[in-house]
This record gives sequence, structure tokens and C-alpha cells, in this order.
Amino acid sequence: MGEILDLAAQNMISPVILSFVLGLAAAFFRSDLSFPEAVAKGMSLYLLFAIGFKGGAGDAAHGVDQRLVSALVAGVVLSVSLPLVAFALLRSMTRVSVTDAAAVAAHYGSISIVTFVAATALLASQGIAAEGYMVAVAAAMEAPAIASALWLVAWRGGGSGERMNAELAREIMLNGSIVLLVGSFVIGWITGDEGLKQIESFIVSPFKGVLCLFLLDMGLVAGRGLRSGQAALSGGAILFALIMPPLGACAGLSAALLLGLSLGGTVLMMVLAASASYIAVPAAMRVALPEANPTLSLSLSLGITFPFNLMVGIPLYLAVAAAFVAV
Amino acid sequence: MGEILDLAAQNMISPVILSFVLGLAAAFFRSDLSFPEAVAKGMSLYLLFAIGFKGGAGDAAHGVDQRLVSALVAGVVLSVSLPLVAFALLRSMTRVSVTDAAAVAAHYGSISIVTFVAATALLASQGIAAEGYMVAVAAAMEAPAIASALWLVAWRGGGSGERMNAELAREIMLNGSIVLLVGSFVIGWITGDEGLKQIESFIVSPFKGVLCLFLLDMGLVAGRGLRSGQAALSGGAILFALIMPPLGACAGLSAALLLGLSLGGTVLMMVLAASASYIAVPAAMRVALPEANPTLSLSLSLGITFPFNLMVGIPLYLAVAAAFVAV
Amino acid sequence: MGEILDLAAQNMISPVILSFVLGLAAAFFRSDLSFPEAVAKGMSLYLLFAIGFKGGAGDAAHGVDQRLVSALVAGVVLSVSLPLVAFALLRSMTRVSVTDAAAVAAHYGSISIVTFVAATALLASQGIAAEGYMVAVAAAMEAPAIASALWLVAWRGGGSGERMNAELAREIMLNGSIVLLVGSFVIGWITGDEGLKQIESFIVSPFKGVLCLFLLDMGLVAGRGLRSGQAALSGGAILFALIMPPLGACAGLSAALLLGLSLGGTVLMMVLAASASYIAVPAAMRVALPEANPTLSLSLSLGITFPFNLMVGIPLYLAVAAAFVAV
Amino acid sequence: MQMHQAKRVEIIIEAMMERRLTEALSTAGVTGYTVLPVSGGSGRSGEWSREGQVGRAGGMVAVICLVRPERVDALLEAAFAVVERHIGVVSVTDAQVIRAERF
Amino acid sequence: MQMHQAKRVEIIIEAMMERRLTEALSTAGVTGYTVLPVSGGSGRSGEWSREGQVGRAGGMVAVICLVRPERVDALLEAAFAVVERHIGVVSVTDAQVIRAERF
Amino acid sequence: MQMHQAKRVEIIIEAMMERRLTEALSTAGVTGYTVLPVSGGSGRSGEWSREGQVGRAGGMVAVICLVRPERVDALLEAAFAVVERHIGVVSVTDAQVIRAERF
Ligand SMILES: Nc1ncnc2c1ncn2[C@@H]1O[C@H](COP(=O)(O)O)[C@@H](O)[C@H]1O
Ligand SMILES: Nc1ncnc2c1ncn2[C@@H]1O[C@H](COP(=O)(O)O)[C@@H](O)[C@H]1O
Ligand SMILES: Nc1ncnc2c1ncn2[C@@H]1O[C@H](COP(=O)(O)O)[C@@H](O)[C@H]1O
Ligand code: NA
Ligand code: NA
Ligand code: NA
Repeated sequence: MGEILDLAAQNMISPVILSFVLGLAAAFFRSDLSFPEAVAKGMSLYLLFAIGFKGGAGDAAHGVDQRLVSALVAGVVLSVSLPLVAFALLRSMTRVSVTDAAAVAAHYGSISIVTFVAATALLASQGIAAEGYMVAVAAAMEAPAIASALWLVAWRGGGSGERMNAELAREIMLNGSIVLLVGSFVIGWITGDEGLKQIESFIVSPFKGVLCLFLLDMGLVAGRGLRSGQAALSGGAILFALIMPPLGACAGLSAALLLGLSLGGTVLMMVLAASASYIAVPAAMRVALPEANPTLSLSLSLGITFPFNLMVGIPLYLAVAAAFVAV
Repeated sequence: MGEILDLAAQNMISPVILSFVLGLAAAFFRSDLSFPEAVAKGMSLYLLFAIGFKGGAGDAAHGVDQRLVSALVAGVVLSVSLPLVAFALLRSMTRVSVTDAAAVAAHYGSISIVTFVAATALLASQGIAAEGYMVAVAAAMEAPAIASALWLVAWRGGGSGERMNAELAREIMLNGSIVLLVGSFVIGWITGDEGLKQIESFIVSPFKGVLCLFLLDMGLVAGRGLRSGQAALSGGAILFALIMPPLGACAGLSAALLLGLSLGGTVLMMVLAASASYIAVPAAMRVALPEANPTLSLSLSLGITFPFNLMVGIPLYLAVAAAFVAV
Repeated sequence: MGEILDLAAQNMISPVILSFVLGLAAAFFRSDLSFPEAVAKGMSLYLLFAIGFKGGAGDAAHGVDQRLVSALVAGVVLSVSLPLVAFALLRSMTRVSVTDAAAVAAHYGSISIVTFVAATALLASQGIAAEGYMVAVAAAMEAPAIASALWLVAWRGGGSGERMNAELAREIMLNGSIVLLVGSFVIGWITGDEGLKQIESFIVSPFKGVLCLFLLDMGLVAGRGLRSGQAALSGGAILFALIMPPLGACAGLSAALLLGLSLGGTVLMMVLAASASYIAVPAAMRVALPEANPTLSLSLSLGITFPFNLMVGIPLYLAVAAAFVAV
Repeated sequence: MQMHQAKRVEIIIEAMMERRLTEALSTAGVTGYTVLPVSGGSGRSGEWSREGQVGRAGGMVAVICLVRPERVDALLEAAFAVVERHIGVVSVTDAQVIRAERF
Repeated sequence: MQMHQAKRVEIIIEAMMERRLTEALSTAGVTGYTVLPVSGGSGRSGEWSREGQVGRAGGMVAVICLVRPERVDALLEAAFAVVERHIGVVSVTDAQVIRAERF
Repeated sequence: MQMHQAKRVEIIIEAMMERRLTEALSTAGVTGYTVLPVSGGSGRSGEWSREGQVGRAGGMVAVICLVRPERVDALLEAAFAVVERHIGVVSVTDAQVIRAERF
């Protein structure tokens, strides 16, 4: 227990987390500090490219083993099934409509890539290795949750939800962040260590610094979102946003143990399951479930679950994983 | 004397200064070279974060000594009182209105963070250390000059200047650049050398290169501003923009000697006092003194004082400081 | 022959080329992956500054020898004369109008700086040095082709082409990319190795990584352009876009042999002659030859010639040059 | 200068729906439109701003179409079919254009 | 398609005043508006452009409000109180909108 | 609020021609205009978008001028001379402005 607190405390005073806190604080006090949209997007493209490439290059050495495939399957299963849990919880804990519950559920089945990135940074700083292909698992988990949510709406009759058609499916699967993550994973895998060496001083050395600035921006956006989204948040919804991540992490842990992942891989699987989308799913929901209130989903996923995972969740999941997985 | 010229010459042919000159020249010959607004803002956010963090981390080792507080007080006093000098000079040397004189005075009481950054770069290249907390002093000097200017207008009846109310004060104090500078200073201070090591290859190694590109952009903006602002500039105003910096530097020198700052800290204090704002104050003036002509203030501070300090001032102040402060 | 294929294969699986392919693929499958305009421009400003500076710093050691001047002259001659070849080919191979043929010809007389950059990256990875002043040659070759094209239109009466007047000439010569390239070349030349050392970790180490992201963006833009420009492309035009680069490369080779350039310099001269503009010339054509169809020129230069040079051309030119120039 | 009657239709719609809207416009025979970026706004669903945002969701764009008066109805049907279930505003103004052959 | 009369108010104002303007609009009962970025312009105070700029001062934004005709006066009073001492332009056009319940 | 008749002229033109247009407007006595960025569009020359683009060619801007009705003809002549050979659209709407002394 003391060890967890220690790790959490150490995590809390890293530049990465403090930058996020600075952003939150600036938004809270209504500072006009802000990043241009283009700069924020540029940083996120950089992070996706770097994390994908490094994952691929890390795996190139080992070759694609059998476990990649089973990990992908496990990820998809988690992404499809976690929304059902989230939906049930939301319908019992809050009074949100079927459509809203389904939309929120989709966010929690999917993943937050920046939470994943923060977890890899923490693992790296602790010298804990992880399977490179977890990046591919992350990409695989982005979309399936959306299908679950649309199915929930169709089943429970929550409005005129657009049916999952081929056009929509294509759009979701070829979402920019999925394509960039998978693409750079493949490039890293093909070019391997040789390729990594060529662009190391771009994607490895400055990585953590960029992550700081990006989290500063995320803090600003999350803080602003919380301020304006407050009204939409009931106590039950907030509770949900704090309970769902550990529940997801448990599911991720089970999957990781079944797969026999390393300690690092287990933590990352937990983080993926525990985190909630704030890019791919919100976009898909606007197209497929326009009646759902976007403010509710984003306040929960970006305003509550994201900070929770960043500050408390990740070290917690690491401590729990360490109890289950021999190093 | 020869030594000063030497240093000035050496300063002049550094990539940093030459990049600025390139920008000026490109604007002068009406090249369409330009940086997107988002990129310029992104670079300035980077520079503020990096300089703040490094300042904080540098101080973490020493602990906050008593001198931080006295240096902050000295900075505030300079920022409040220099506008009075500037106002008096402007009213006697030029025929600008009370409002315009007050607005210009506010710019000169406040500081230019990029001049400060350029000075730290020169100090670093000369191997001269400086107090990390000078970054905090820089932040503290941004705003007080605005209050002075508004008071001058109220006193001399120069129009319907908005009174300094709580809302306006909050807005000015929580200006994005102040929050980022102070925030990253605090993060640097908390995480110390350990934190610095984590993000060094982002905020230290590429720093000077980013500064080059940023100064290239500043040259373009300053040059364009000079071209279109020319008309607003009388000989007296130009003279003011060349006399005020050394005057401010003298005031800064006195303060630094009183405080017993190191050679590096003394130079930085002189630079802060000598430099004129081009971000925080112009914004505040548009809200509080909309009748003031923004072209005049910006032409003077960005078009004349900024290049003067960059190219002549900084090495001059260093030479003078070296005569007063034992290394 | 086997060696060429080897080099081409090795080139193909570098992160740089694969990033471009990823962009092409993403555009082809209509992914919504995209870079903000400001980020794309920011990366191109970075690449221009870095390549210019490095070229200048590389030359500073040697001093400007006589060959710089003759290389510049050779570049201008190539830029002026290649459009005549391109025009003749286009008029015989396709049925495009005089104006369109002239506009396309201007693109092929001018150069693509990112193809040049990719070639320097390949040379560097093979440990082959090149004359730093080739950057200046690149800059010198950007504009003259435009004059040729306007002259072709005037001669063949292809519409109301704006005559090359002083205003237009100034605008073209002071095009942002030319000014930045020449300016940073001069800065690099003045500050030399000393200057380079100061900003090395900004313009050297991360260079290749930025190039990857930039080429990813170029792939997206080229792919999107091809998809929407398809209709404008006849078989003859496509053939032209594949034949013209090797022809240009031959002309470049001859020039390089005459000048007695090193192996690296020879390759770069070939690449310059072989590549087609996609920034400076398209902009000039919109002003001077607005009747020309911009989609045609861009589809050919960016959609066909650029990928051809990047993936096949550069290693091919290197192999050919190696047969002619002793190392 | 000889001017021609036209309608200026301005559709402010979620960025995510832009492609669907412009495809619907094309299908309805509208060939010309211009898209302006939007940096923020406010409506029944609250205030928003693009600052620091990464995703496209939560942003809007303004699509401007100049059309001949007789075509405005077809355009509005098409636009409305897309906008109907979505956040968005459609307004029409009388305008005059030069070069009528273009619309 | 059934259309409803409305007014389209376009306020071009200094970026620094954006928040004050939108707060004044809200206070005046205007709930919907859209903010467009502005990249440059010219007026009595000279020409300007956002290129390469870092600060917000010196930039402008365009705020577009569609309102029912009877509400336009309240809106203009509110806007004018903010714009009065500041650089800015306010124009009103007759427009038609679909979905009147929104305005 | 006292309003004054004016014309709102909106010129959507290639970004490369922006400077030539605004110089022509100034020459024609138009002192005020505002430039809005344009992110994409479609016309006879096909669809386009600014995403990921580096050069200025292929982009457009929207220039808005509010002028007194009696000045609109001079403005249109000047604008047309620039737009004539180029891609672009010009529309004019009736508007009302406050502070007539500004136009
Ligand atoms: N009356 C209006 N005038 C201008 N823009 C509006 C208006 N109402 C809504 N909008 C825009 O449409 C968006 C969504 O509106 P709403 O569906 O009411 O939340 C707002 O955020 C504004 O950008
Ligand atoms: N007549 C006008 N039409 C359109 N925009 C204008 C007009 N007059 C002024 N503006 C805009 O308002 C800004 C400030 O105008 P001014 O206060 O005249 O300097 C200008 O830079 C333009 O962006
Ligand atoms: N009817 C229209 N309404 C609005 N914008 C248009 C219209 N026609 C053309 N445009 C704009 O002008 C550009 C060039 O048009 P065009 O010359 O027809 O290719 C288009 O890409 C649009 O941005
Ligand atoms: Na999840
Ligand atoms: Na000062
Ligand atoms: Na060429």
C-alpha cells in the first residue's frame, strides 16, 4: 500500500502530470492561456506517430508472435463488451436517456491514446518493458465499442440512431488516429532498429517534453470543458466516471493474465480498458447518434476519467499488476 | 570599449541575431515569407515553457532564498515607476496625446520575454550563470506597468480610460504568458534536476534553434509593422525608443546592485527594465485604453526598441554590468 | 544493375519513404487523416531553414570557390531550357493547350525542394558528401523556368498571359521559400561550424524525423490530388511525367560533369533537374497564367513525378552518377 | 455593372457532417460552395471554442452557396435532409452576383 | 420549404473584445452566435494581418447572429455598448431561416 | 438604433490575388475591408481543401467590404478588373450599418 502511494506521489510530481495540473488550474481560474487548434493537432500527430513507430520497432526484433493475434482479439472483445457494462451501470446509477447512456458507453469501451502514452512514459521511467504490439491492440480497441453502442440503441429503441452501414464503418475504421497509429506501427516494424536509429532524436528524445505540452493543453481543454459542462453532471454520473475505470482495468487485467502478458503489457492492457475515448468516439457519435449530448460524454471521459487515470489510475494499475505478474 | 564592440560584433553574427535580420530584410523587400499564426504562437508557448521550467529547475537546487522576494519587489517597483519616466519623456519629446503617451509608457514599464530569452542565450554562450528566479521577476514585471498607465490617464484626464476594475485586473494577471511562465517555473522548481533531465532534450537542446526561427518571425512582423507604421513615427518618438532602453537599463542596474545579484542576474534585470512589451500590454491596452493608437506603441516597442536591445543593448548592458559586478 | 535494385529496395524501406507511402495509402482509402495547414507550413519552413543553414555552414569551411558561380549559372541555364524540352514533349505527346503545356513546363524547369532534401538524406545515409552550395543552386533554379513559360505563351500566342513585368518578377524572386533558403544559406555561411554547433540539435538531429512527417503529409496531399485530378490525366500526360524526370536528370548529369562536381553534387544536380515544382511555380502560374489548369500541373508534378523521383529516381540517379563520377 | 439576382445560402453545420452536406449539395445539382472555418460559438447546446482541440467533433464550419433563385429550394431540401437531425443553422439572403453563368 | 423572417447581424470586432461582446449578447437574451476567424483587413487605423502574430491584440473576429426581427434592436443596443469605444463594424441583413424555434 | 443603408460586398478570390485585389480596392477609394480565411470549396474547377497544403496557390480568401450604396459601383469595377481572369465569386447584399461616418 505504502508503495502504491509512493509511486502515485512520485507520478504526481513528474513534469508530465504537473503540466496537466497547470492546464487544469489555468482553465479553472479562467486564464486566457490556450494552444492554437493546429498546434494541438500537430502535437497529437507527433505523439501518435512516435508511439506507433516505437511500438513497431520494438516488436520487429521479436517477430510477430502468436500472442499479437490473441492480444488483438482480446482487445476487440474488451472494446465490444465493456460498453455493455458501462451502459448497465449508467442506466442504474443515473437518469440519462438510452441514447446518452449508449454514447457514454461507447467512449468507455474505446480507449484514450494519451492515457496509454502517459502509461508507457511511466513504465519507461521505471525501467519496465512492455510488448510493442500493445500499440496495435490500442488501435484495435478504438472502434468496436461504437458498434456496441449503436447496437444498444437499436435494441433499446433509444431514438433514430443511424444503423451501422458500410460507409459509416469505413469512416470509423479509417479514422485518422487509427490509420496513423497502425501505419507508423507497421513502418516501425518494417524498418526495425535500423529505422528507429535514424529518427530516434525526433521520436524518442523529445517525446516526454512534447507530452508535457500536450498534457498542458489537455488540462486546459478538460478544465474548460468541466467548467461549461458542470451542469450536465449529476453525482451518479461522476461516480460512474470514477468507478468505470477500475472496473475496466480489472477486465483488462483478466485478459492480460489469460494472454500471459509481461508486467508492462498487463499494465497497458489495464490502462486501455480503463481509459475512455475523447477523439475517435466523440466524432463517430456526432454522425451516428446526433441526439446524444456530446457535453455529457466529454465531461465524463475528458473531465473526470482522464485526470483520474492519469493521476491515480496508472500507478494503481501498476501496483495491482505487479502483485499478479512476476517480473 | 574594444571589448564591448567585440562582444557586440560577435553577438551580431550569431545565428539568432542573423535570423532576426533575415526576417527584417525579407519584410523590407516585401517578400511573402511568413509564418502561420498558429506556428508563431506554438513557438512562443514552447519558449515560455522552456525558459520558465529551466529557471525553476535552476533554482530548485538553491532553494528559494530571501533574494527571490526582494527581487520580485524590485521588479514590481521598476515596472510601476518606469512608465512615469517614459510618460514624462514622451510628453516632452513628442506631441503625442496623454492617452497615447500613457499607452506607450505601459509598454516600456513592462517587459519583452523574447529579449530576456535572447539575453539568457547570450549569457549561456559566454558561460555566465544567472539566478533562475529572474524568470519569476520577468513574470512579475509584465503587468504592474499597466496599472501605472491607467493611473496616468486618470490623473491627466486623457479620455475615458477604463478604470482598473477587478475583472480587468484578473484578466491581466492571468494573461496566458504570465500563467505559463510562472506555472512552468513552479513545475521546474518542484521537479528540479530530476524533472529537467526527463525533458532536457526537448527544452534545452533544440532551444536555440527554435529561438532562431522565432526571431526570424519577429523580424518579419517587426519589419512589416515598421513599413506600415512609419507614418505614425516622429523623430522624437524614434529618439525616445532609443533612449528609453538605456535609461531603463540604468534603473535595472541600480536595482540589481542594491539586491546584490550575480553578473548574469544583473544583466537580466537590466534587460527586463530596458525592454518593452509586445504581447501582454498591447492586449491590455486594447481593452482598457481603446483610444490609444496601437500602431504607435507597437512600432516603437517592436520596431525600434526590440531590435536595438537585441543587437546593441544586450551586449552593452553586459559590458556595463561587468564593470560593476565582480564575477 | 543488381546494385541499383538493392539501393532502390533499401531506399523504399526507409522510414522516410514508407511515411510517404502511408500518406498515399491513407488518401487512397479516403481516411480522414490530415495535417493542419499551419503545421504543414511550419514543417516546410523548418526544412527550408535547416537545409539552407547546413548547406551554408558546410561551404563556410571551403570558402566560396569559383565553382559556386558556375554551378549557379548552370542551374539557371537548366531551369530556363528544360521548360522548352518539356513544352515540346507535351505538345507532341498530349493534346493540352499551349497555355497548359507552358504551365506544366514551368513546373518541370523549376525544382522540388523536398525531393532535394530526400536526396540529401539518402546521400547522408550512404556517407556521400556533396557541395554545400547545391542549396544555392536549388534556390537559383526555382524561378527562371517561369520566365521561359511566359515567353513560350507569348511566342505561341496561348492566351492573355501576363507579361513578365517588374512587379511580377519581384514577387517571384522574393517568394518566401527562395528567401528562406538563400537567407539561411547565407546565415550558415557566415556563422559556419560555430553557428551550426549552436543549433545542431535543432536542425540536424531531428531533421529526418520531421522529414518523415512532412512526407506523410505530402503523401496525403498527393494522394488526394491524384484522386480528384485523375480525370485531367491522359495516358500521354502520365507518360510525360515519367519520362521528363530521367531526361532532366541526364541534362543535370551533363551539367554536373562539365562543372566537375563531386559524386554527391552530381546526384543533387540530377535531382534538381529531374524534379518538378509544387510550391513556387503553382503560385506564380495562378497570377501570371490564370487560364492554365492548376489541377493538371499539380497532378503531374506532385502526383506522379514526385513519387517517381522519391522512390525510383533518386537511387537510379545515384547509380548512374556513380558510373560517371569517381568517388 | 450588370448584376444578376441570386440567393446566398449560409449553412453552419458540425464539421463532422461537412462531407455529407457537400455530397448532398452536389447530388442536388449545386456545384459551387465555399467552406469557412469557424472558431467558436454558442447555442442551445452551450458555448464552444476550437482552441486547443484535437478532434473534429465539437467544431463547426460555415458553408456558403450562391445559387440562382430558382435553385434555392432544391438546395434547401438537400441541406435540410442532412442538417435535420444535427446541430446547425441555415439562412438565406437575397444577393446579386456578377457573371450569372457561373451559378 | 417553410422559411421564417430573421435578421443576420454580423459584428466584426477586436479579438480582445470577443468575450465581452458575447457576454453582452447573452445578457441581452441572444443565445445563438457563431464566431469566424479573421485573417486580416484594413480600416481607418490601417492595414493588418495575422500572419506570424503571437498576441491577440491586433486581431479581429467576426461574430454572426441570426435573430428574429423583433429581437434585433436589443441585440444592437447590447453590441453597440461594447463596440462603441472600440474598433469594429456592425451590419444587419434581412435573411430567412428554417426552424424558427431556434432563434 | 439609427441605422444607415449600405451594401455588403463579398468577394471570394484566389489567395494569390488577395494583395492585388485589396490594392485595387484602395485605389478605388474603398478603405475598409475584412479578410476571412477559407478552408475549402468546390466550383467548376473541382473540389479543394487547405488541409496539409504548403503553398498559397490553390487556396482562396473571402474579402468583405461594407460600403455606402453610391460607392458600390466603383468598388465592383475595381474588383471585377482583378477577378475577371481569375477564379472567384462576387456577391452584393443590402445591409444596414451603424456609424455611417465610417464607410
Ligand atoms: N442564432 C444563431 N446565430 C448564429 N449561429 C448560431 C445560432 N444558433 C446556433 N448557432 C450556431 O450553431 C451552433 C449549434 O447551435 P445549437 O444547436 O443551438 O447548440 C452554435 O454553437 C452556433 O455556432
Ligand atoms: N467598411 C468596412 N468593411 C469591412 N470591414 C471593415 C470596414 N471598415 C473596417 N473594417 C474592419 O474593421 C477593422 C478596423 O477598422 P477601423 O476602425 O476603421 O480601423 C478593419 O481593419 C477591418 O477589418
Ligand atoms: N456558387 C458558389 N457559391 C459559393 N462559392 C463558390 C461558388 N462557385 C464557386 N465558388 C468558390 O470559388 C471557387 C472557384 O470556383 P470555380 O471558378 O467555379 O472553380 C470554388 O472552389 C469555391 O470556393
Ligand atoms: Na476503455
Ligand atoms: Na521594461
Ligand atoms: Na526540374
